[in-house]
Amino acid sequence: GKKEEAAAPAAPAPAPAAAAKPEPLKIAFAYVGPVGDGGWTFAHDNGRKALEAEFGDKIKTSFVESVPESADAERVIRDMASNGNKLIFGTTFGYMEPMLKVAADFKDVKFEHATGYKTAENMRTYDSRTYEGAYMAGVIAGAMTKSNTLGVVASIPIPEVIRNINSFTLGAQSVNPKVKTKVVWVNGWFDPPKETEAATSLLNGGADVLFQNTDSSAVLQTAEKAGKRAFGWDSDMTAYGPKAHLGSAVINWGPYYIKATKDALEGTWSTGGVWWGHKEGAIDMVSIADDVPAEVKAKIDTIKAGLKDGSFHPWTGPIVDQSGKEVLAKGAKADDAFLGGIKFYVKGVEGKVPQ
Amino acid sequence: MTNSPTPRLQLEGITKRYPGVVANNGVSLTVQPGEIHAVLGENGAGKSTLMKIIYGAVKPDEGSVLFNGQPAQVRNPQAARALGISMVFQHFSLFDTLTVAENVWLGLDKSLSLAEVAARIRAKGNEYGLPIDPERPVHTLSVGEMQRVEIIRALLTQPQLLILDEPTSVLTPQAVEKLFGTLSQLAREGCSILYISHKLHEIRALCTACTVLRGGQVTGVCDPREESNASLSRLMIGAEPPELEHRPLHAGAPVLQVRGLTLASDDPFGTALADVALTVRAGEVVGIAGVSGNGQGELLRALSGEDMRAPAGSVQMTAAGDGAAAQDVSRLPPARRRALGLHFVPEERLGRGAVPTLSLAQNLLLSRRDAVGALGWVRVGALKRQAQDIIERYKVKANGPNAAAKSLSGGNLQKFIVGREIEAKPRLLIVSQPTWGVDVGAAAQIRGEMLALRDAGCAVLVVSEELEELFEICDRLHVIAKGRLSPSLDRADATVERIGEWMSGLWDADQNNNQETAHAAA
Amino acid sequence: MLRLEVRPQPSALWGYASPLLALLITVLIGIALFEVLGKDPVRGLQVFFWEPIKSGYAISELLVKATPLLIIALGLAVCFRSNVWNIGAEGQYIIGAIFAGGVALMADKTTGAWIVPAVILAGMVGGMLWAGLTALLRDRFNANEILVSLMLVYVAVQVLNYLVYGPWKDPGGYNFPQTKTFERVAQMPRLMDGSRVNIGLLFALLGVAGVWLFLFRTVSGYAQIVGGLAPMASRYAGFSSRKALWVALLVSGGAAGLAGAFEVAGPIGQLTPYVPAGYGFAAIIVAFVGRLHPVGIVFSALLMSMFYIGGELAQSRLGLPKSITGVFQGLLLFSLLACDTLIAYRVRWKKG
Amino acid sequence: MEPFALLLAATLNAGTVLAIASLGLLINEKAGIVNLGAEGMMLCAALAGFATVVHTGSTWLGFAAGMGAGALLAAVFGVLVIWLNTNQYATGLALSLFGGGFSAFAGARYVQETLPEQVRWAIPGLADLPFFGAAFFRHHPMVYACVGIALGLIWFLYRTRAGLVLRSVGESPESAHALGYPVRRIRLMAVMAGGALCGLAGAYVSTVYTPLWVEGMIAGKGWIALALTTFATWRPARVLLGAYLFGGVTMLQFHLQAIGVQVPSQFLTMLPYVATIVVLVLISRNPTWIRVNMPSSIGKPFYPGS
Ligand SMILES: Nc1ncnc2c1ncn2[C@@H]1O[C@H](COP(=O)(O)OP(=O)(O)OP(=O)(O)O)[C@@H](O)[C@H]1O
Ligand SMILES: Nc1ncnc2c1ncn2[C@@H]1O[C@H](COP(=O)(O)OP(=O)(O)OP(=O)(O)O)[C@@H](O)[C@H]1O
Ligand SMILES: [Mg+2]
Ligand SMILES: [Mg+2]
Repeated sequence: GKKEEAAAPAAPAPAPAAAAKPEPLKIAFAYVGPVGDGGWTFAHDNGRKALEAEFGDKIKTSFVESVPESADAERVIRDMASNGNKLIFGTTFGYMEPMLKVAADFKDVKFEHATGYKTAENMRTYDSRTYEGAYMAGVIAGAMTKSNTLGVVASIPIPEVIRNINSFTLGAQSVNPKVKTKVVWVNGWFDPPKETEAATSLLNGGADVLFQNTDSSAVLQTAEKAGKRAFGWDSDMTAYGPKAHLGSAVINWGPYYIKATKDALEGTWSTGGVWWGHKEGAIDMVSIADDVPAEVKAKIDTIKAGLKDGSFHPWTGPIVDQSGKEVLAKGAKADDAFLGGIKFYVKGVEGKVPQ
Repeated sequence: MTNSPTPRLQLEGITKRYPGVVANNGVSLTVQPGEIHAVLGENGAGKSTLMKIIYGAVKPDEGSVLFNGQPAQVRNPQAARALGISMVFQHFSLFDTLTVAENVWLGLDKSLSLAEVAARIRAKGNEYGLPIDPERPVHTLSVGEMQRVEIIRALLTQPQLLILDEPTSVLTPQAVEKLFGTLSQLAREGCSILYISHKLHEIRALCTACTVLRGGQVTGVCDPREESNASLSRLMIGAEPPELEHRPLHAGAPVLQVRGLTLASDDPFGTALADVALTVRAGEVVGIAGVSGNGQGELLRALSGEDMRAPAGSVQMTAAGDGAAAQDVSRLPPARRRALGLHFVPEERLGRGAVPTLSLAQNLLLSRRDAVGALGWVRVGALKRQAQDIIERYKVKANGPNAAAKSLSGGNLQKFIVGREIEAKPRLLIVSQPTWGVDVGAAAQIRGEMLALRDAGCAVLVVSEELEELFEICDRLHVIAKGRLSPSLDRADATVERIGEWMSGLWDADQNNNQETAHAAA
Repeated sequence: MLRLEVRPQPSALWGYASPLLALLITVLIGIALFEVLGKDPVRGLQVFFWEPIKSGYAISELLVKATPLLIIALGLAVCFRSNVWNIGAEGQYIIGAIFAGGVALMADKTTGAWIVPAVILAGMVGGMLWAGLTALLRDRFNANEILVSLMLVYVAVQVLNYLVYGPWKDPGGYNFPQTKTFERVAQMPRLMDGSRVNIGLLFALLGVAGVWLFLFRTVSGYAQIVGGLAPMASRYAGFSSRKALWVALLVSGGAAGLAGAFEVAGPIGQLTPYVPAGYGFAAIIVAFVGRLHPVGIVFSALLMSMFYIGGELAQSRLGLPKSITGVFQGLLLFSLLACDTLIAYRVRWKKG
Repeated sequence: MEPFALLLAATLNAGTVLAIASLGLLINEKAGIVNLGAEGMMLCAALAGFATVVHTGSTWLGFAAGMGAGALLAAVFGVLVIWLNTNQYATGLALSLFGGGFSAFAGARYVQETLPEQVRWAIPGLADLPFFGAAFFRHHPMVYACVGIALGLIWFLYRTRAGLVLRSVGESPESAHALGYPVRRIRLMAVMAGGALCGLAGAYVSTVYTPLWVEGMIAGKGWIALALTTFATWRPARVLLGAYLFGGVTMLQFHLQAIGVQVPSQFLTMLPYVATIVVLVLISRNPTWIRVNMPSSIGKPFYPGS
């Protein structure tokens, strides 16, 4: 029950008319990639920009990009804390240990760590339910495929990515039980030529709708060139492949950043962890292609509504894994612990989970 | 000098300065049509520099060039060739992996096709008795054949002036004869020839005019046919070379014994050694004559230990005094051979005998371990003192032991290297080309040191391409040809003609004849 | 027209002045760049050259960053001086880190202090093995060491990935790709409280002295240098070129592995896919800027770290992009290489 | 059959980038210069090409801009290496570093840009052939141009006098200088030509292969291209072959995954690099082969007049 207190997204904060203009709240972001990666870090930086638009001169943001998840991270974060930043966002899993260490030394600074699982008195975690976007993409893909073969260009075999592959497949199967999913791992988040090559090999293998969990638009563009279909990921990628584009599963960090900042400004900040999805405005499926049949679009709308009011959960049993074993009984809804520990492929995904 | 035609080439006041040297200082020179004009001078006198200026490869600082009476601005070799000037370089300008035809093509400016070039090479070769297969890659050629390529390349440009820079240093005496024939034929056809050499007898045999250079300046113009060796020598070095002191031979026990040394070359383009046999005794100087590229490099590497692939037992050394057992060193590394008393002066000074950028003191460490303590610790002070000693004893002109090797002139560096090896008190000293590029004074000093070493009981082996040098210092001679080594010949029995014949590998017939005469006499 | 003229002797003065001139040129270009970007150049220079040393803590962080660079570059100096072109120190660093990490993972609460030398040794052995592979292929098959060592970097990255995504993954780590954090006892002891500088720095400084003595005071070091400067002279002297190759690669690989050990069992404290941080490549520049001289490398490692930290600070203080660090490093190396010409050449004005 | 045809097509496409860059580096090396800066040149060229297409809409102008950028950087490298006699390896590394940093720096504003829609190429008539059509006749013109470049280079190097001069400069710059060839100018031209081809390859990556700009997008292809020249013992035809082979191995790793080969994907990712090492070893074992084909002066400085 840690996600009950979802704030209304994008509600403009009533500016408290202060007589003396207070010092702006200094907020710092540590990014793992360059803001120009067009993917993960780009999406976080969009969140930061939304934050600036929201609070104007009440806050002052800064960021350091391409901070390696190595010994450097601790120095950068420590420097942020000692330079008067009172709210610090670390946007990748690898900053967990460094942030914990710095948090211990700067009790008056609030630390926000993306995708991790360790917290402290002044450090909490946040993440987004990317699998909801993957599921919706799957629904569209299942309806649009002619070959009944889908392809996923997968980045790195961590649970989140495996969960997304499964969710994509479950979504597709919900409209087309014959669908199979092929997976190719590129072992990296960001390597456009390699993503191109991986996508090409999936297309050659008979897949006609592609999906990716990597951060560039290369997969979409490859589909565009080959006259096949694909999705955008992280941000709206319509422009990269107007003809191939079926829809974009976007992550929107803005709402959470706004909420966290509000907590800090208003003194309501407390530790914990949140996992935001479509309900909170963090995840969406946008720019669905015109040629997607109306009933599919309607189904997406139903799913969105269900996600909003909590009546729908993509991981609702019965769900069986590749070996045919039932992992989720009929009618059961997966809880967050279950979702966090997915190490198997559901039936319909080809190949083996790496390790 | 009356009513002479327009000179083919006239140089006026040519000056060329390099940092630290004036290579040419106000040089003037006149070459008539059809004349074979010698430019004589000892090493470093500035001969090559002057020729490169004529050929446009080097720009003079001052002076003018008239060609056929017209002022000529020779900007580059192409311009020179267009004027009708061709050059055969002292150091060949050939490309190993290309074919003969391609090499020649690169030296021609006309837009011929490769096939036409090949045809012309054949034609020219036949015309002047220089046959060569245009399709062969250059690395498969012998040194003499390479020079043939250079000459044909020069001839194909139809030169009015042909420059040959020390062409004979790579030829057997017989080949020299042939070359002279070719050159005379050319001269008769009206081509002027500039012939560079420091070999007096050659010049007196071939040339009709001569300009002598010393220290970059002209010290005389003469007709060499009317001069004596002594008078030319005086013009060339300002004095006659000092006489060496020869003591009678007291050869002791063999120090180096080579038997059945057969070895493929470690260089894909090199010469294999075939059944080489050689003995060097304490207290004698043994020389090896031969045209370069006939296996000298391979033999020396096998002896010095730079090449350790010699068949077991093929190279033996007697380390201690008389009567000691011979030790097989054919597979020992250089350092172990040095420990047994074998020291070696290679022909390349910079880059092999010494590291160009390191100081003289540091260069001592290449072959000496006197200043090295336990665990390979280098005592820098001792090293510097040692270098200073050599500099003083051998009168090396250098800026102290910290001077970089490359800052020394060739002769001084050679003195330092020879000094370094002699100071190691070797039992066997092997020296390759002891006086290449060294001035006369230094050469005499180096030869003197080698003879002193012999008199002190050291075995000395000298490899040289200069027959005069070998005749001067050796007690016995061998000739190397195509990787085979001739039997030994006492100096008394060696003549230029005989050695020349042997240089083509023809010693077996000669030997048989000799034996027969010996039998007949008995 | 400007002409270059060979000096009879390399200029000792320019040997020292050239790095300074190169730095000056880089700074001037930097100032111009700041102007173009509309940033205050004084502030910019301050961020790069003053902030990284303005406090004890800042200096300690500078040292943390400089230590791996210094250690790797020392090894590379020996290697490059031997004319062996090991471009793959990054790979050797990674394998060193893996070996060290493997040993560190064996420690538990009861393990004694012996684990620290074991971790260090393992790192060194790992780096040596990886570099030894390059040496072996060069020695036996004459395979170009530049290309082999470089390709092995990519292989090492995948070996690391395989381990942290697979067999070595922390069972309690929610399936994230990382090993468990090393036990306290298996981590490198720090030199003082409040800073992250660990005993790696002492090793680095010992390394400076050691490499200097080795190169300039021992016959083995001399053999390496001669092998690099004049292979024929080296053969003449009887120094084995094979030995030089192996020594060069093992020393540089060992150093890189050592750096990997200090880093992974020091500031990082666990194996993650992000162990490769580019130190192996940066150290090549450090070695060159330091003129392949151990003392010079100390300065260049510090300078390079200042660029790195300055680059981070320039982002948070001035809003400049990270890539400016790479631009500066490239510029510095370019200008140093160009300025070094002045050591061997004199610039002369000549007509014509 | 069809999947195999597509694999072939993908292989040709992936090999093209490598082949163009590698042929460029081959020109350098034939003239005796090794340029380790390929990666940096390709990155800057990728940006230049991409930006040009964004502003002009013409892929061809993009290629030209890429070639220009490559040649310009190569010229800087060339002046340092050829006239100032700096160490080739160090200078090349500096170029790689600088090119990476500079392209990221200058390219920040292009990260979200997209290119106009691409024409799909097919050779009329041939493109519809079964198997062959899919494998060989539905490629971007650059794929064929690449073969053309290789053939042209073979003709140039081994059939023309200019090519012979270029080779002679790499074989023995001293001799070429003595014969009056402007060695340094020829080398600079070769380096710039090489840079231009690397630039073309870079621009092809960012405008056609993966039409987008992000920093570091060349992702090591420059280094592979460098390895390919040795791999091919400096023969253009073998470069082409090697590039396709490498492209094939790259594609193969994904195909192996897709058909469910039970090997950790990290090992498949290693495959191209391991393959490169293996082939390097096989080729380098024969010293005469290397000696006859390798430009003798490669990597060595040349001082005219010494
Ligand atoms: N490129 C150069 N740079 C500096 N000094 C040079 C250069 N070329 C020649 N010299 C110097 O100029 C002088 C004359 O050299 P040159 O080669 O003309 O002599 P040479 O008479 O041909 O000698 P040799 O008989 O050895 O061929 C020598 O002292 C030489 O060291
Ligand atoms: N490139 C350099 N950068 C910084 N310092 C240097 C550099 N070169 C030399 N030094 C300094 O010079 C000292 C001596 O170094 P080195 O051994 O190279 O000099 P040397 O003149 O050869 O001395 P010695 O004759 O005693 O060997 C070093 O300890 C160092 O302080
Ligand atoms: Mg000469
Ligand atoms: Mg010293």
